[in-house]
Amino acid sequence: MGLGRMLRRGALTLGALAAFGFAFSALRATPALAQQGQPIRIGAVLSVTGPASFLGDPEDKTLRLYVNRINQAGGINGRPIQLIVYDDGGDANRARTFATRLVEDDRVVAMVGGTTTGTTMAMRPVFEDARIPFISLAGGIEIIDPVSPFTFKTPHTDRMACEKIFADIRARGLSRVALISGTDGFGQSMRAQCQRVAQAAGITIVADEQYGPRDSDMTPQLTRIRNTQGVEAVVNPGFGQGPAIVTRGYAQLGIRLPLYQSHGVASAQFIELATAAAAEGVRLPAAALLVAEQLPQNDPQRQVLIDYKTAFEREFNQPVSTFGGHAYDGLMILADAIRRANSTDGTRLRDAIRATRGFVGTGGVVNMSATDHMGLDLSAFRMVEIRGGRFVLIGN
Amino acid sequence: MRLSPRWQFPFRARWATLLILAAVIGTIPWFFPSGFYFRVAALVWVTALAAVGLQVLMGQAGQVSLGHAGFVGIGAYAMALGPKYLGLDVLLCLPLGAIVAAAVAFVVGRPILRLKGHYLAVATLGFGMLVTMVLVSEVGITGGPDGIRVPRAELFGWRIRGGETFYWIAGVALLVGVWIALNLQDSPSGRALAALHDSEVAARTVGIDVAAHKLRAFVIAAVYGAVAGGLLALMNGFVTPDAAGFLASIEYVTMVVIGGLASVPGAVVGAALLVLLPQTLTFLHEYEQAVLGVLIMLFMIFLRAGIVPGLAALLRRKAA
Amino acid sequence: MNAIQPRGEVLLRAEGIGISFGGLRALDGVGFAARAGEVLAIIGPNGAGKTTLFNIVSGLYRASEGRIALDGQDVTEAPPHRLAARGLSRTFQNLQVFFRMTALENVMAGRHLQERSGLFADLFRLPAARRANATTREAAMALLAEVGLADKAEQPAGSLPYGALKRLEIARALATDPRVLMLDEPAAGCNPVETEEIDRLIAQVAARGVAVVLIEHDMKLVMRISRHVLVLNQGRMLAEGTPEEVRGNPEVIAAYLGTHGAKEASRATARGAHHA
Amino acid sequence: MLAELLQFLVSGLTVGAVYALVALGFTLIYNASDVVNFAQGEFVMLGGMVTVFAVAAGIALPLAAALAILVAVAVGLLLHRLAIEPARGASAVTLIIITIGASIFLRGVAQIVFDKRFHQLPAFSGSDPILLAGAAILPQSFWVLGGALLVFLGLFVFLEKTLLGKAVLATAANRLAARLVGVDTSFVLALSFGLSAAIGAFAGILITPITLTSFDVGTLLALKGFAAAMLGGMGSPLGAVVGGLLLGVLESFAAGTISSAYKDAVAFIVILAVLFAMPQGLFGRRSVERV
Repeated sequence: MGLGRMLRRGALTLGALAAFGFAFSALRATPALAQQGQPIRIGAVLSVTGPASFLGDPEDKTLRLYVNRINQAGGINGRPIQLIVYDDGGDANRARTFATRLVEDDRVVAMVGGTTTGTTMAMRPVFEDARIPFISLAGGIEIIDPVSPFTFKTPHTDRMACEKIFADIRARGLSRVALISGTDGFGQSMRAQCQRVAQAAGITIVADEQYGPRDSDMTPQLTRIRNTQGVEAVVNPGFGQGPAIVTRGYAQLGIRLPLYQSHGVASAQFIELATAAAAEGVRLPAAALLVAEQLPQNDPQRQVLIDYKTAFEREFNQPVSTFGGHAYDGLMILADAIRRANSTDGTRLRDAIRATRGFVGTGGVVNMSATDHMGLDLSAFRMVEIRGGRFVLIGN
Repeated sequence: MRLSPRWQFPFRARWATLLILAAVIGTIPWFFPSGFYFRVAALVWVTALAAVGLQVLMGQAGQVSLGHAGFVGIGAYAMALGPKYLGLDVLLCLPLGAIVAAAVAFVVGRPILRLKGHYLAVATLGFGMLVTMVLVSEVGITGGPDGIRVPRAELFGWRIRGGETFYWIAGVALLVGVWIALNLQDSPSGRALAALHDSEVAARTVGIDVAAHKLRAFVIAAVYGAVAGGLLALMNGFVTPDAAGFLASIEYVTMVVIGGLASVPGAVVGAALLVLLPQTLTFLHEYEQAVLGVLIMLFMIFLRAGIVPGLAALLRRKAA
Repeated sequence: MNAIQPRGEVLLRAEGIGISFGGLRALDGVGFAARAGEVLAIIGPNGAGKTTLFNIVSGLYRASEGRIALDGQDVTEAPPHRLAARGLSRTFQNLQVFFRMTALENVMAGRHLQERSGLFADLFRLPAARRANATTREAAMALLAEVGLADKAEQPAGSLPYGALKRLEIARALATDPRVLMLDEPAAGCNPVETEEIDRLIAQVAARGVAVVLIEHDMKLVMRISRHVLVLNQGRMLAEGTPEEVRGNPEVIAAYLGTHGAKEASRATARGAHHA
Repeated sequence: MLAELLQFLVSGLTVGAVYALVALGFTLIYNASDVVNFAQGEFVMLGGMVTVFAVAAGIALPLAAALAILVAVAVGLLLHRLAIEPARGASAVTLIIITIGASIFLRGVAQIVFDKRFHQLPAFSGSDPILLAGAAILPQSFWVLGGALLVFLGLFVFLEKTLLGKAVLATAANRLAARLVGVDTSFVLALSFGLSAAIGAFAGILITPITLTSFDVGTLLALKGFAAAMLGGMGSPLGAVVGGLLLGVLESFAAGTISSAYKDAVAFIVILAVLFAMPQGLFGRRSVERV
């Protein structure tokens, strides 16, 4: 055991760790500049890949599209926006790291993002500690209830979706409901909310089935529901391809009960995946984006929705989803607040966002306050039914 | 199959490794331009701690585990559930999580470790999936897929928070973890593990209780994982079932193999690589995944025994 | 060999051992007794069941019939590591060396049973673990010296030549301080000089009062060092006795000449005769 | 009741047939190299995605399917040539990590070349369910089951009746011996990569009309296929088939009768129970430790 060997080992370990150090210094690539007319840095941590990419991808596309548009139109108060997007792959731990990076390293003035409730909740303390406004794009009610000073969200909550669906079921004179939920965050969170509000809405939940977000066949669960006595309607909290497979299985088994999907499938793509035949008659609560053209001419949202829809579909050649719409709303609320505050100071920006009144977005008309960091009410949700392969607005 | 020699740590080289690691942990903060770097580095140390545990099981004892993240998850959720349901101080939950993980490993390990190779891999995979499934499905208790909050720790009235504090906590934890793993490697128990790794038959005939020693390694790995998971939860103030997921388990295995299965510091280097790569590759945007995949393949093709032993062999050849 | 030398006590006794593999009767009614200070050789043509017998006696396989007693106590069902703790140790025909370790570490691993330090001490490098390391290293070095591998101590086992590995396995087996040592073809593949060394080593070990059981094809070695010889053929005992008795047994000669082992046997007999 | 059980059975067999095809892909490569190819699921993804995009580009379905299989085979051969062959002689675990890298790489490329959305294919012969003893069965299920059967039979004939197939079997039984009798084991390995890719892609094409597809469908299928291969006994083609079908049926019955939230858990517990009783799986080679 010579000294030479020991030194070699030492040198080797040192070398490996030096490489590690280099990797660190490579991280410093983003220079922190502070000049006149400097861009306004806005951060976004989105689940562009991974299990929630179905949501994160259109959010990413929308943010990039509209930041470009704002910049081409001269920016905000004469300053361009610099958008910094990180992909967390749906992982909360990674999201947390990127959030820290946005705050500490990129020094963003605000954040629009957080695709899932899980990533949002993991990132929230970072922005709260740094006193930087954080507009989340996730549905979970716990994001804003109770209110945290710097955290906002644009989508409707899953509790609202449950209430909307249950109200529609009651209006049909039905009350006994079967749930079939995805085991992803979206599905589980909405399932819990539905169970919570069921009683108040006069609904009894008589069956509670689940499926994995990647499962390829839900007929066993649906068979079970079919064989459960007294089921009058079926509700499917979930997003991604799962609800499409549930809808297909529903048709395959010839179940005749009303089927409700959630706002998690609010995209024309759902009909394509589930096939128009199987999806016929399926109802879901959704933002008005899906039925923009069917809105009356005097609806305040109509023009905003048609503009967003046209812009997105022309740019990316794929159908819009309400998820991209959430990102649009978040970005626009923020831009509006920066304009009004004429400042990028965290607290003043927060106050400006809180003061948002009558903002017309894709999700509805937003009225924020110190106690309501979402600013939407149930009227922002429209009940739509799929008829002949199209979403049709049904009277509320 | 080609065998790479066991990475031995005679007395002085062992201390050299620890010294270098301590020096790195102690000095790199001087070069950090912002608080974010403390966060990433702390993440590297914590992840490395979990990887070192897996190195004990896979590298030293030669037993594959595709469920290591399951123990990380147990440790992490102990930090959230202990305070919430048992009213315990969150810091007390760190050892508690380790004890629970050790107990689970002890019970589960007994039957599972009778399996070998790929069969063991699939059994541990099943264990990891079971843990994730419970975390995901028991929404009422665990918060489900959206995760659960972890209270902030207080020590004598001082709130433990901030990237810098966690950097030092994680760094010291890793140093202790590496010290223990190196101790083990150069001890009677470590030799027993290395022996059963090479030839179970021969190990048994020299009196090594193979089943008992495998179980010990499994429990040790579980404790490492749980402590790392606990620290991670404390750092994040939040846990989701991803921490226990299959992909996380695969990542730990990749770290240990890419750094060098036979080497304790290899696990640290592997963890550093896999935590830092996604951070350095963000400029590639959508090409990030593809490049990450190519890099993993290249590392394994050109440094088959892993980075640390592979570079050691290169240096040796240069020197000769 | 001195025929009137008093015989040692029986340390290992196997009786009526039988085992089948997929309907094939590999061993049937085989038994032997190994005595302290004596070398018992088990010979027979390839496929006679010698290694299977070793595997059963050392606890790797479970016999379907028969009993094994070690030191007068029944150990028929005991796993290998328990047998090792009771003083039975062995080597392998197809090397089972710890290839990733150095030669020294191989032998140190063999000292496992003599090490008295708990897992806790090992993890935190308490004095008990450090003491164990030091004493084990010392004992292992002595054993390496005994088999003539002291200069190879720090070499990875994987880089050692075949003959050295054979001796390394013997050193590792000796490291357990066995009372019964079972060697499966210790001289196979070794050159004459190495064979000589192994020969000397076995005699030395036996002289310490260890019961040595040996499988060997090298008849010269067998005739020279064994006190007692057991001949197996097709899973059955063909003959038993002193080397001289066995060599003269016509059945043994027939078995050897009639089967694959013919060449070896004739060569061995010729050599044996010459030697005698 | 009977209708219900039949429903579960058909549902399970359909999903199980896909697991079986993935497991078969694992088995082929494992036999030739001891490598568990974690990129196996990506072949399934390629089969589905290439077909979807080819059909969308106006290519007829049969042609699109053939194209998809060709693409997958090309990718499989490239994977072997560029990543496995250069690392020849490395330990099995090193090779496995290489395949994990390959799987990440293929997924990363797929999300750029294709997109990150879900896609569907129209069912080959309509989607009106066939009623059989009260169970509603999709015509596509018959395509999947028939296709799987075809693959099993084809593979059986190939392995048992052709010289090349025998070379593959010989390599599986003993690589060194096969090389000594003149089998080009490197060629056999390339062949098994190509064949695995083809089988995977074929499975992807058959199943897409039922399960939909996207760039990341491979991970879960690889995991399930791996479990199925282990249940059947690694290295045994028959085991892969039985293991796959069994896993599918287990999941389906667990979801339909025990608990849909824990159906995967039930399946895994059964696998563990089988392995404890038979540590080499159902049809694995039971080897006595030779020393």
